[in-house]
Amino acid sequence: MEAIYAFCVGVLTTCGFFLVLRGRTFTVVIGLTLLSYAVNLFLFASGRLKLDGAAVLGQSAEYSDPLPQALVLTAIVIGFAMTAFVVILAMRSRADQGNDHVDGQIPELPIKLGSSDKRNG
Amino acid sequence: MEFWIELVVSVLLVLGAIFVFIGSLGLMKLPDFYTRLHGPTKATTLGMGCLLVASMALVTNQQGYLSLHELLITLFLLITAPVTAHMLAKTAMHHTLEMMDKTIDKDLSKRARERKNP
Amino acid sequence: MNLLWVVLLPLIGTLVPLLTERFGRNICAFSVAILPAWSLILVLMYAGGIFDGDAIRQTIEWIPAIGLDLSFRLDGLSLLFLLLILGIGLLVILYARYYLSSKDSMGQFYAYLMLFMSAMVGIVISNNLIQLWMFWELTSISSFLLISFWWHKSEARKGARMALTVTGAGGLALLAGLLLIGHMVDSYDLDTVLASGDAIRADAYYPVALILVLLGAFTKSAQFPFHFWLPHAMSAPTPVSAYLHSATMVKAGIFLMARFYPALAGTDLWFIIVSLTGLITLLLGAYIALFKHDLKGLLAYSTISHLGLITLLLGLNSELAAVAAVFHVINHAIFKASLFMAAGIIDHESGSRDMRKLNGLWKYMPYTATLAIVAALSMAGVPLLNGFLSKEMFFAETLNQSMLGSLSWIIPLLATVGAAFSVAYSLRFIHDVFFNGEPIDLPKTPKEPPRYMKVPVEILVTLCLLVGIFPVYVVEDLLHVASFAVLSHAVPEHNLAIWHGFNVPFFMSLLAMVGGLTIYYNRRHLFQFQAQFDEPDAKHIFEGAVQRVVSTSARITEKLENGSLQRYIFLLLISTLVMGASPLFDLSQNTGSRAQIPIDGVTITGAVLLILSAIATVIWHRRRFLALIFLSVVGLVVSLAFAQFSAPDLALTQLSVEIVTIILLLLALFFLPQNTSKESSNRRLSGDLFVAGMIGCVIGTICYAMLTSPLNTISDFFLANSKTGGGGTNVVNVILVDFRGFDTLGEITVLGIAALGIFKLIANMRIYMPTRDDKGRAWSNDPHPMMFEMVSQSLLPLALLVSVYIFLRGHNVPGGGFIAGLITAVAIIQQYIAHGVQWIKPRVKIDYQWLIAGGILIATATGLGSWIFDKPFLSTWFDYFNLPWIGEFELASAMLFDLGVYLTVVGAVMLILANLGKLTTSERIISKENV
Amino acid sequence: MQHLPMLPILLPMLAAVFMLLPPLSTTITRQRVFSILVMVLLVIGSVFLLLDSHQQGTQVYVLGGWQPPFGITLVADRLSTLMVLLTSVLGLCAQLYACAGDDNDGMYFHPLFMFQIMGINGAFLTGDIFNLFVFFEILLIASYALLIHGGGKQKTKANIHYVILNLVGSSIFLFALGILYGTIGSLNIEDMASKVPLLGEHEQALAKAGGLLLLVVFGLKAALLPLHFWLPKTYAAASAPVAALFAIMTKVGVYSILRVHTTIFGEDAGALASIAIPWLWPLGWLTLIMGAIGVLASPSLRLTSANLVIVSVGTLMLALAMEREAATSAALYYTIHSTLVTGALFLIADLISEQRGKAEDRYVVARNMNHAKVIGIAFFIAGLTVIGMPPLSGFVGKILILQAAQGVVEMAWIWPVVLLSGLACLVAISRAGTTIFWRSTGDSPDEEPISALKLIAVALLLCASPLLVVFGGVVTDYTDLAADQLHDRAAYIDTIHEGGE
Amino acid sequence: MKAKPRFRLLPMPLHSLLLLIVWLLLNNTVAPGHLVLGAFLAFVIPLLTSGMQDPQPGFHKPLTIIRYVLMVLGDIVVANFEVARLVIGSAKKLNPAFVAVPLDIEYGLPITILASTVSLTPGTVSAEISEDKKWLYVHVLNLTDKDELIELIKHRYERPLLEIFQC
Amino acid sequence: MLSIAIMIAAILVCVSLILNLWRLFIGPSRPDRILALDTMYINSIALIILFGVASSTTLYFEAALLIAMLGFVSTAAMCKYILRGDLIE
Ligand code: NA
Ligand code: NA
Repeated sequence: MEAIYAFCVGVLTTCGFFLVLRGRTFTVVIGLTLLSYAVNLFLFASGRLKLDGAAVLGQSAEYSDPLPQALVLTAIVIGFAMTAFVVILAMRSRADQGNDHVDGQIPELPIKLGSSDKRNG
Repeated sequence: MEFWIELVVSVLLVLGAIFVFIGSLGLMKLPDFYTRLHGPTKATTLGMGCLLVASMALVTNQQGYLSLHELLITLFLLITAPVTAHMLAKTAMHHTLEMMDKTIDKDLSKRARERKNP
Repeated sequence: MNLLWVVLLPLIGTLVPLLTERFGRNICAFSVAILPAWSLILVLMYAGGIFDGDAIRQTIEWIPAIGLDLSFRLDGLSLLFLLLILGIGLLVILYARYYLSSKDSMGQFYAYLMLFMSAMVGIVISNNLIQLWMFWELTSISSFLLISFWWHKSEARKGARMALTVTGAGGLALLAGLLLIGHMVDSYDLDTVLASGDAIRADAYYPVALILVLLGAFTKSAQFPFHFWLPHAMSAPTPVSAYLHSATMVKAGIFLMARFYPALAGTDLWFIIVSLTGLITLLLGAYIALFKHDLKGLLAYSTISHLGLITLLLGLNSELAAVAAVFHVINHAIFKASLFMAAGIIDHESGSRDMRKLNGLWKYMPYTATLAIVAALSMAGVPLLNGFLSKEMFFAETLNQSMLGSLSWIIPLLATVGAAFSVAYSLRFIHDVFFNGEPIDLPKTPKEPPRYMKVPVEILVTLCLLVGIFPVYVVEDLLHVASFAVLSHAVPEHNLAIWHGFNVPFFMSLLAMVGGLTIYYNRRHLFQFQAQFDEPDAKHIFEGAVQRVVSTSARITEKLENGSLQRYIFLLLISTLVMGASPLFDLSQNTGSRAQIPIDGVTITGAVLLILSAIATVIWHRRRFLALIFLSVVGLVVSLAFAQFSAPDLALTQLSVEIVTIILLLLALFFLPQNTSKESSNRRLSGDLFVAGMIGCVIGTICYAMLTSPLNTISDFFLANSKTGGGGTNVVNVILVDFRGFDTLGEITVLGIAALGIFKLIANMRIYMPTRDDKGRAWSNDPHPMMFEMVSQSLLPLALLVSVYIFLRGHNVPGGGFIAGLITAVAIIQQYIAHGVQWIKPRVKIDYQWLIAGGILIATATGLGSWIFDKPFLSTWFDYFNLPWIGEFELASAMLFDLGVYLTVVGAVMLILANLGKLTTSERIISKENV
Repeated sequence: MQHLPMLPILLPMLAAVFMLLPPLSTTITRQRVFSILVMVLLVIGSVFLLLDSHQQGTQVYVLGGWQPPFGITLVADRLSTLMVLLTSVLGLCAQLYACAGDDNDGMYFHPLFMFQIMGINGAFLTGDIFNLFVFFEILLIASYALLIHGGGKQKTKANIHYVILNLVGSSIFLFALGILYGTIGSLNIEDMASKVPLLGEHEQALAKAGGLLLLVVFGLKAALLPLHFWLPKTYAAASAPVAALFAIMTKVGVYSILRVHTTIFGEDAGALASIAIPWLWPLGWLTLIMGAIGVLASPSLRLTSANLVIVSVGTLMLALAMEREAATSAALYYTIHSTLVTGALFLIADLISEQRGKAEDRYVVARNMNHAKVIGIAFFIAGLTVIGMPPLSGFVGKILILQAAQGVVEMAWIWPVVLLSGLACLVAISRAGTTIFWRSTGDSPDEEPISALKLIAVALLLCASPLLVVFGGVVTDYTDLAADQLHDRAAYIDTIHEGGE
Repeated sequence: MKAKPRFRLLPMPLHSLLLLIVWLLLNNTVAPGHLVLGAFLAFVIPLLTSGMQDPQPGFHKPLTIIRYVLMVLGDIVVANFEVARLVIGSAKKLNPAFVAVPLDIEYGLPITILASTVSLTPGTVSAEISEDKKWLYVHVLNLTDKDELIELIKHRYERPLLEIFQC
Repeated sequence: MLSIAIMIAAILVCVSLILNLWRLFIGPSRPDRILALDTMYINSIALIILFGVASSTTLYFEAALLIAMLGFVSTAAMCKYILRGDLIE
């Protein structure tokens, strides 16, 4: 089980970082969201995995480590706040710069830009 | 616990699961969106119903008090499923998804799309 | 602490002119003179003691950490320099009063001058290395201000910058050198340093220290190859040139060498560096001086040459030479200052300094001419003038040394050549300016200057004569104590007689005279010869060099800091990869000793869902709506995972946050491109994928290693005390509201701030709103589907009820304020989506901003409540009550805290989403931002 | 008094909250008066806190009464209280400057500003590593919001970079925390410090990864090469008071490295002793050089100031890398000095740019300025200070660091770069000054004269420079003690335990 | 029909009752404490949310309501087996259709309830409601006789709703 | 017997989830994908119920309830997005 769990965390991390490296704000935001999933799972894992061990007194035979859960809760909330901010910031930069590239202008590229982009970007 | 309770619970569980499965199966194999729409919106309601009743029975039997709160989930599903279906149907018509050729009165969907009378 | 006053008085004097300027030039000049005069008197009061051969020392502790004390030492050398600095300083003050025009801000000028004066005084009476360096740098700064006094002239700015840069660089070298020395002798006290010369010379770092210190000295004293800044400093007002660039500042380097003579001199290295540098400077300066058409230019280069001479003397490692050096310091200061002043008068009265135009001024200003000629002759080293005496000693010393072995004769030879040239340019100064026909189109007809403008020159020239004729009575004692201070032991026998008989030095002088005359007579050929090579303009070279440095660094910065976020993130990830991976090589095997959980089908299914959806999100990231759908699948699975691994609270939170996030992203996506085309080259994609993948591997490995290794944490405490100490059975919740309530307080603060920031962002946003979807379809004509409206509004009460339920139970079973808050928020947002803003507006009259503030306030107040009971912040309270018929129930301060959380969450989420929604409506926020 | 350590966090927080509620939320004037009042109180409080911890020894505040390592503790030792005081002073000046009108260019300036202060102070005071993360997020989110204050393309663009980079940074922070908790099993810095030496081999490797990842995070905050590229444009884009306040932000990163890597991974952390040092040497060195190059390259005073921040970071990193009391003490002194002066420079740059029309603060010929003399003097003082010329504070810091390096093997590396960077600053600043103040088109200024408040703010910041020299003895004594306290890990652990009991 | 709520304090009595029941369900108890709390919430929440409710025709004939609910539940069960059969069977045999059902009831809530019922019961999904609320468009999974279906909907579901809402 | 029933049920639900995912992948239309997602929400409720039954705990009831409540909102929101682009107007 641990192996699968770790593997999933790895995949999420990879996907997250890959998207964060892209050039469009919204994609980066999606990447950050994926990344925060990875982070939360990872942080949660620091208390190790346990089945049927909810840290509610009297509800389980033995309890999982409650502290990482509390930390992850905090992390989730903060992560949400940050995502919210960066999304709106992305909109703002689209509004100010006229495109949604992280650098404020679409760099000259070998590949032609898509039609959708000419219209909306 | 008594055998018959376990029996009932088991049957309900399997039955519910089967319905849930059929819903997803319908979503999988039915030919066009409109027909697919029927699967989940319906099968799920009963499927979930069975599962929840099973759970109720079991909890009641184990905890010793009458546990009915699973009904709430069913209630929510009953209230929301039709709206979901309705909204999805609207989107489908908005995108004018093609439907099975043998569908009767296809063009009604065009009227419906504009929310006009037939 | 009188020595302190010697520095302090001029320093205070800096303020005087600024205050007295308005009372007219005379009063201003006079008031300025008072303080330095006073401090001069103080010095003279000490002089007696000094002549008796003792040195006064006074120390106040200041910053022991860097070995910096206010520490003063007044000995012969200091005395000599003090007399020069303060004495000539006073003359310059008087001179400047007439020199400065009414346009110039006299107050400013005098202020800078006084600042410089105090800095110089500070240098010469410092008894602490750091303090000495401090004043040293102060002279660089004040000279910068003085040179750039006419800052509207480009050459003044450039000259000042050049001087500052060169001397500043030298200052840094000096600092390094002094620190090294201080480290060697483990003290920054000058006495200690001078006392331990042998130790220093023996130290391994001696060469480094020596070179660094000499760099400081040479830059300041314009020694080759650092001489180039001095001529450009001539764009300063002439009083400045007279004071800084002949009498005092350029002597600071000389002073430094003299000061450290006991500690640093006496080695071959010292000889090689110092004497050769001096020699080259001497020749170069003398040679170039001859060709300068600008009066001040000529004087500047002659100054360079004479400084070279003094340096050479100091380099000869003979005590008599040192004495000669000191002597020449005095003489040069006197005649060069007077010459500069004379030049200034000429400039002032004739409006030009070009010797090709200035001719035959004898007729116009005979008196000034006489003074200037006397001074010039002294510069040439003519007998009966002070210049002659030190020149003689100099020649004698060049003969005494035998450093270069069989080649030692070169030095006297070259010395003579140099002397010849100085005779030549002195002659030129005299003849070209005062005789040699009629002046050529001068701006104004020359005349004698105002009476008092001549006084300083008169005084100095008189000194030239007095010293020249009665050396023994005038300077003997001073020279003796000064030399004593330099050598720090008995001064060798020397004779300041005017006439030593027909000896080699005398013939050398004679030779120099004759040579000088011949050179000047045949100057035409020389000028032609010189005309072949255009002499390099240091200003252009220097400015060019600076420009090159600047442009190069600009290029480097642009190359690296190219403003591409992707690059910056890439670097960040690389660093992460390196830092995260490097320790893993020490990891013998990944699997720890902890027992693992067997795999089951459900988990595998979940994993498959998770991985496939994550990958799908990546694959379709350019089709954004699709990516969003897959993203929500990932979120769903993650929360299921939390549920499976015994974290119900996490599952609930993740779920609700998930939904809110999706709604948020949908709201935003409307304003952004729906799809974008491929923008990154495959090379880049694969590169990014590689790095991301590597980090994924590292994180995964660490995660696995962590999961499989046993751990005992502090958590048992929480499990043990949750009920008894926190009054709740849901340990996670108790941690959130009690054990680590402070985190939660911070967390909701973050949420609140984010909401405010987002509000700030949304305010006045003008953004493109698509009128058709990405396939070009017009939008549906049904903004608010009726069924959805109906169901939404009937679900609202239910949703609120559920959130109350979730809220109340949180302390003992999964739930709590945060989740409840999100449920409420979603329920309200659902109304917005279903009914639209116009419908909501009259129905919901809550100011979400107040909700946020109120929430945080309640939570904080709960924490503060514990102060009443003299408990630390956030100490919680709870108790069980038993009401008849209703039964037992619990009340806990944690619930109030949780209420704060609830309100903040509702407020924040609503402030964000509602205003984001309003963006497309008439209700959009308009603030004065960017207006 | 026992609650004093809470003050630097609670006071700004409550102030912010109250400014979101009527009656304060309604008018800017009320907010101005109120917030200045609060900042003054904060400065006074910080002074008291500093004196307390200086005289009565480290103050440990046990939140919720839950003993360490279980609960969260605030640790007010010499170092943290010093940083808090520094923040308050800088904050007050920035606040004053803003109140002259910049605060009105957008919404919520004062609440956000207060939250920012709260976050910074919290980061300095907390003794719990996860709580440190929380306060990092507070100060970050506040800075995101403040950065766009005033609006405009440049700000948005800079903010995008700043925010995204820091979000990635926060993720890495959490990864690191996960690793550390997953191996050490505790969050209280002191407790972690005492447990680190006892780790098994398997855990050691992991914990090391955690520690190094933290270095990346703090390096990003501190703008350590190669993670510094975001800084210049970001700081240059920020509105003046914000930029001035940001001068302390990089120091938060430096502080965290100091705290975490001298306490948890300090000299006596067994196998994990000083894991960061091998990296700090070259990186700090290169940072200093890059900063100097940046200073030379900068076309405007704002950018120069921003690059000066990087120079200071590089210098500090070198000092940290030396890992000895003398160096740390030097670093602390240098921190005070550089923070205040760079803050002042950002304000001066703003004064200049609002006077010179289109030319703004760029090094080009432009029309004359109102108050050219006053601004000129201010610039002169600030310039000398950053160059490190006596008699202003720069030279003391420089000498302290040079002396600290004496006897260290790397001296041959440190001395040249420290001295040459000084020379680079000299060249750049002198060019800047002569161009801005002495090369003018001669046109007379048309802007209305500068408000006194702004000048006062700048003056306040600048008088720190001479004061730091005049009272250099006192200050260096304090920093020495603070450094000793920091390096004496055993004592730290004990105090927390006592604080606990 | 802008029927003002009949009681100011208890704007939505039925809702309140429902809320009380739901509360007890949620907490799985009829303990007096929860009865009180539930009653309190059932009283407060409607007060808070009454503003968020468009006025709707009131309910009548409680017995009819109950009968209707039970009938629908029954039909749902049947519907599911029906659909299950169709889904499992081959898609060839399906003959889907769009049907427009004329409506006699007016007002949002009743129509919504009808549409939902239709969606929940055999083989049909309410796809759309005409703008004038006179027509309900239904997609049928497997249509046998169009008029029969319309008749079914109108008699079996619409009439009782008409009774309940008396419109 | 119960455990076997649970196992069968679990398998069925898991398979359903996979089927949903498949539909999510092949689409073809956006409504199809949204429908698949919605079904996924409901199936995961089923999964959670089974989970509760298997580990005989009621701790996960709220999770199920939440999915039922919120899943609906997100589905509706997505539909609204496709219909009008603008969620709140
Ligand atoms: Na909207
Ligand atoms: Na139906």
